[in-house]
Amino acid sequence: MNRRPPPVLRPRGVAALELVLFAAAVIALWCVPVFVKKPYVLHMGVILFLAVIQGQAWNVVGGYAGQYSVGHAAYFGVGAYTTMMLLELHHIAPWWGLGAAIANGVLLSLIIGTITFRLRGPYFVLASISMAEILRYAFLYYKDLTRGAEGFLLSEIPTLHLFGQEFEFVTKRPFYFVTLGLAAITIVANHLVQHSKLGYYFQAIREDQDAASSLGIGLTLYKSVALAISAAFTALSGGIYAMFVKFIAPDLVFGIDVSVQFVLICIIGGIGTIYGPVIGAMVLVPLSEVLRNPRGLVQVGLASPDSSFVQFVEAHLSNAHLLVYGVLVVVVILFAPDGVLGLLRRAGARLRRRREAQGEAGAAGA
Amino acid sequence: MLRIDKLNFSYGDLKVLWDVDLEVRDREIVTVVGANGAGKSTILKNVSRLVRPSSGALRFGDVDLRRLASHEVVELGVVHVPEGRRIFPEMTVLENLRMGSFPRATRQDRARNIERAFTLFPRLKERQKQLGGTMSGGEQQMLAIARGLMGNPKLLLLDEPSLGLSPLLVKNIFEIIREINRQGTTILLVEQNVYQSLRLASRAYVLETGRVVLSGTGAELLDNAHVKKAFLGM
Amino acid sequence: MSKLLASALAALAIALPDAGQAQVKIGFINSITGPEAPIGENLTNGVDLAVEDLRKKGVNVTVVRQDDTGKPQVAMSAMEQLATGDEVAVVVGPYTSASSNAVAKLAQQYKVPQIVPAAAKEEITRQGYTYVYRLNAPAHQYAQSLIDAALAFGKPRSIAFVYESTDFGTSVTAAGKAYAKAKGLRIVADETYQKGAPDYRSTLTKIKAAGPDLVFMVSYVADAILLMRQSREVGLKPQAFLGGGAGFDTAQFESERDISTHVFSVTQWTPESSPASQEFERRYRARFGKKPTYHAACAYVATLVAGETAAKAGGDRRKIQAALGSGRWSGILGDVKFETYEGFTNQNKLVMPVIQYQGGRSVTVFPPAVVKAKPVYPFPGWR
Amino acid sequence: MVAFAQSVPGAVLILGGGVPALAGTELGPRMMVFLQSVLSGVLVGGVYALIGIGLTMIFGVMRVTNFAHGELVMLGMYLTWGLFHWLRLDPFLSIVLVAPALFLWGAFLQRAFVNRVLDALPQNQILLTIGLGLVMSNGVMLAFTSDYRILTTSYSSASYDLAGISVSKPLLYAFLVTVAITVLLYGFLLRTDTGQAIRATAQDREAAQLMGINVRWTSMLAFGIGAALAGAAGALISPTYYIFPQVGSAFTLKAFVIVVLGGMGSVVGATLGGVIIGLTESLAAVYIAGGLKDLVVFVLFLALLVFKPSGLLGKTRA
Amino acid sequence: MPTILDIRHVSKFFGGLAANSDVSFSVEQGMIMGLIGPNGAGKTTLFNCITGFYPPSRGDVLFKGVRTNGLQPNQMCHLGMVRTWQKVRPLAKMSVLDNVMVGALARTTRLEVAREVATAQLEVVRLAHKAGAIAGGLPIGERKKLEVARALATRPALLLLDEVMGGLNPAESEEIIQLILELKRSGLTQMVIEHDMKAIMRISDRIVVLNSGEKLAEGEPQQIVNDKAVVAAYLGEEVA
Repeated sequence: MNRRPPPVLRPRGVAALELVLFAAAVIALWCVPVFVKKPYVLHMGVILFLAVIQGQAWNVVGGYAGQYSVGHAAYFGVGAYTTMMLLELHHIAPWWGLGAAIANGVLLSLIIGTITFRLRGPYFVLASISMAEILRYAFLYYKDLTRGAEGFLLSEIPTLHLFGQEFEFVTKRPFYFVTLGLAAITIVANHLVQHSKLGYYFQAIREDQDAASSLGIGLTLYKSVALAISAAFTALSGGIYAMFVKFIAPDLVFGIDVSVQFVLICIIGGIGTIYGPVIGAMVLVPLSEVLRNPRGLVQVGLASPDSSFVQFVEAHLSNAHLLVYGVLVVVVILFAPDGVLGLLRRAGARLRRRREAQGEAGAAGA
Repeated sequence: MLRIDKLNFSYGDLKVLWDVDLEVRDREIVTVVGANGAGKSTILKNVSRLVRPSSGALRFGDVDLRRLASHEVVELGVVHVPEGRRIFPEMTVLENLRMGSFPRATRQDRARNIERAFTLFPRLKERQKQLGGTMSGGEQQMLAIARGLMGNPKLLLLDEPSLGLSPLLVKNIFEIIREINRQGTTILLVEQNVYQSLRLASRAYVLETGRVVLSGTGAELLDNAHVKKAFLGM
Repeated sequence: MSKLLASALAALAIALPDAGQAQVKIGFINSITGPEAPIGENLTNGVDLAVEDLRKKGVNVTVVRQDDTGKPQVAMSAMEQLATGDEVAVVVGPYTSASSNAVAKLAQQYKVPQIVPAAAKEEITRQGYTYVYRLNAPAHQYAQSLIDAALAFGKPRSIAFVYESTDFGTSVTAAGKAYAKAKGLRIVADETYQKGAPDYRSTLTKIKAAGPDLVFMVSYVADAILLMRQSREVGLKPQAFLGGGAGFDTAQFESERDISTHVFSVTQWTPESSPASQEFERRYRARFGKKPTYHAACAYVATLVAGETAAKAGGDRRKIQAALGSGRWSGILGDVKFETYEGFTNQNKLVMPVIQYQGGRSVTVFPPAVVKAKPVYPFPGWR
Repeated sequence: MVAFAQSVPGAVLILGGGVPALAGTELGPRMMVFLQSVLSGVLVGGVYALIGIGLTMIFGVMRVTNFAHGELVMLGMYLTWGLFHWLRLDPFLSIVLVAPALFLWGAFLQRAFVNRVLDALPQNQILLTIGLGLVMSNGVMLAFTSDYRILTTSYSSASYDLAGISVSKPLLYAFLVTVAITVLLYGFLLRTDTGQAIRATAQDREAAQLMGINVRWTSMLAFGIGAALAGAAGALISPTYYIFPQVGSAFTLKAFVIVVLGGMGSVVGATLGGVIIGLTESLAAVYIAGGLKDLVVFVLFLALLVFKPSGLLGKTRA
Repeated sequence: MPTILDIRHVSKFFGGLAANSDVSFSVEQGMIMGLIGPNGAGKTTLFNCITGFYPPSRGDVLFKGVRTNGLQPNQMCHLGMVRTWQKVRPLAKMSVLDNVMVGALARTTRLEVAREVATAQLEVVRLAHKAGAIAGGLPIGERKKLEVARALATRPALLLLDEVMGGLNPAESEEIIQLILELKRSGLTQMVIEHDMKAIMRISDRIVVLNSGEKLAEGEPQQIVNDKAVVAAYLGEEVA
């Protein structure tokens, strides 16, 4: 009988296949607007890609480095406000504004990191929430600077001149391409980070801080780096969100629900994996969108306006998306702590084992 | 009274006990000696059901202990005084003692048992209002034993009562253990202090890396050269 | 659960489309749930009555309702949905200032005529939007009417402002402070508060210590009640409490007699204003079992205007926009005409009556032209 | 640890500490403002303390940080509102129904959910309780909509006059009931076998087992009591608050601030912490700005976490 | 032989409790120093003080002649001192190779280099066949080896092993002993805490005995075995 071979490192072929699949997916998504003209579909696409970016960003510090921040709204909000305020108050175009948003996000992450990284476990979580809340209250209160609860309504995004072409950010299309591109970049960047010394160190910190420290890893330094990377992408997504939704206010961008949503994207998909956030976003975004606005299904052509499902959801569940989030979290934590990806992986392994067993049985029979 | 047959136990995949057989008869003092990490405490934890054995039988009288939860074992009259005293630091001496008679059946004897504890350990009487956590190591050990006695034990499991105590106190503690036994309580004692505990024991077991390597009366083992070897690696 | 199921079945039954007739599709964005929902309910009722009347006139209206839960970003996506998905001819709403302002931008962008029924924020009609029409009077009139009334009734010298840190609260207060200054009133306190943490005792104590003659409050429903309760608790006793509309002009507030009595508020409409209004009140009470607020009246008129105009224009957005700009209507809000003046675009000029709660109901006490009862001034103290 | 000093520091101590700063002056308007805000702060703080004690019980016995605690308060508020609305039951009387109901609910949550993650990573516990909180708040929203509810009783805006300082009747009643509940709880924890068993479990779970204490049962009991206290607090503040499904999250955070302030697991600390937070809010609203009072609380919280992480009364943090 | 580690009057207090008091000894380059003592004698605390996990309350630790009090563990690692843990701490969700690579990355930023070093170290501890396995799933014996390999990958000058044989069966222990002796032959200085007396007597050049936080004795294995005080500490006093 054949003994099972020792586990081997992932062969190069798999990595190459992964790359090809990834590229194919991105290209396919890039072509979607050619065939689908409905703004609603593109709208959903943008929201989805933003969620992917946010999930990837949180994953760097929460999933890989194991620092469960539930205060990422701080970076999101600062990114959104930086971009919006530069545009509305100083007429600085958002592409510069996004750079400033990233810079501010990183700066803020250094401040927050210094304060919160001394703490572990629930204390870290509480401190991270508090930081976001402090910002929310500050932005609400100092209205001479921030316009308080009134928030900012975007007036107009200037035309972008690039490579001799003009890009107008009026319809959903340009946002679709921009967010898709950034989501792809985020995934690639995260992949590169995780396959570098940084990535190894982040994971070591997550697995065991003391062991990591004894192996020469400066905890504060590397946690700060992880947070800075995470903050940069989160702030970027905040800036784009502001441009896309065209309205921001403190409760909208600094709220706890924003932070929780970032975490959920990763938890539900699978924490600490490259594709976990992608899957999480693919589960959460459509789900909450269908519940919030079932008529979207009609627009996409998936349901007739008279369907009882649409009417039922509209009548009773239109505010239930957070309820469903809650149920999902409870179910995931209790039954699939590694998220959907972990579940799939386990199912795959079981299938493979069964097939192997069958193969062996077959061989024995022959 | 207590009978352990072929007890095996692992912490995860770290196997700690291999086929341990052990017996405690009525009114005996039985000692288990062995080096650090030999698995002595683990035997007691199996008896008091803090951990679940991988295999083997545990019987107290006619009762199969494997079917019980920790608190039910206590209600049977098997009381475990754990290693490191484990008294409740934020409770007073008196409250600690009261907790010792938490099982309903023992509450009626509470006053009498407290009296007995104070007779055995006059020091505790002086300190009865003091918080457990603020007492010295020796006092805490006395409290831990006294607290164990509050549950009217038929069998008392004592884990390293001499640990970290000064020689004088150690001697004191061993005398008290003898006294408790004389008053009718059977004792299963786990000790590092080989000489003293063997001298006390009716019978004893030597444990080496999770296996019983020797057993006999205390006196027999005191003279056995293997004992010294097991401890000092000579 | 069984209730849910039953309505799911009911939904199945209703799902039969009206066949035949040409329809007018009106979008209606409102705060159906959320903190502003109690007010939103009034708007919904107003719209329902208007739809009834339109049908009587042979205008077959379909109202596509969207709940913005009081949040501008939700209102915006609702507006996008109405503009691009449901293809409505005209939009009525949303209720809150923040939402209306956000939606106005989109109305202009998508070229969908919008009639704002009851949002106060000045900017909504000050940005030159050609597709945005406002029925109600803007924020500065809330403040001006109230302060004018107080100055007419007595000789206040100082004023304190307490307001919710929302778009509505901030804009009304900003206008109020400017007007108070212009009228020589000393501003002795300027306090914002956060929704959701309703312990204002300290703030009110501070105001009490400042001893203002007038206390000007701006808030939505729940806060209005708690603010007055706690004012009573701490024994705040100015010459007058001026409630800047919204929460101070609701049936719920009125029903809290202990605390609402002698409070002044400002409103866009009162049932006493005309026989037609009285008739509206009667109908409304018969139908919904309570008194209509100005929100209901405004939404009612806005929907009538929207429906009639849209029907005449055959649902064409461009034509509706033109017709709204040039049209003139009259009804329970008096004459309605969207005009361009003093920096406002498409703003209906509406005189805001000042009301006072007396004996458990509101009576109009200012301006003199529409007065129905004598004001009680100064505030006689808590009972 | 459910820590107990033998003495119970009261609010009087704090009052005594604050007043001398202005001693020697007459009771001018500024002094009145100060005293008024101190009084409101202490009264509100008492109710906060009750919420904090509930949380600290749960943490102390199970080491589980319950991020759904505010939602339990919210459920208490809705129950109270419902009892008042449909049965005209006085909110203060309704405690006798609300607290047991929440006790059962808490025990159920512990048994069905929290119990399964006792050995899981702390972050998974946090997420689980956040999830439970979302389910509760949004379930309530589905049932009752997100409308703000308000309870109007005959004493809703009544007050006593104490030398020119007004004492809100509903707040005073709430405070007195809080004191009574707290005293009862102290008595229960200090004097009864069951109460002592809970404390013993909190201090050393394994040793408690060896005393014959069924720790699964004490855990359920502790969660139940924690939930009941949160529910009672909800009932107590209903007459002076408004009620909406999301009201809980503010309480969750506040409760954590209180508990960390007093030292996690310390009941006395939570009592003290509640009063301090009530006072801080009240004084911040007067002397800094109403809109900044929550910000001040969080800044205080962070400063404490960084400089004295064990809390005011806590000893160590393992 | 020059001294690599010098411990001078080190004390460590927790609250009022002295876990170590006034411990002094030095370790020479290339030797194996055994550290023994009954439970609670303060051996692991001393390791923690040496490797930077606790600052000593009193006294000094000198590594390669430099005073290292107050340095963090990661800094100690870069100076060339690394430890293993009594209770193994694998980076559980990472592969065996990745675990060792984390150690190797202390000396390089290039993954290829780290991979080579790690592969070589896995050969040394005879764990190469498990390179792709998830560390958390290894049996205890292999986890102990993994700890050693990971520590070695940081290229230490001094290796501190905390009960690396605890919980192993005799064959596994023997394997570890051979490994330790092999490392000694390659010139690595080691300090070993061990409960298996046979093993520690075999491998140590010198032994320090701790009892209740104090140094009870120091000497070569034979001296230690015959030391009255040591025997008493282990077996209890012979009371007449």
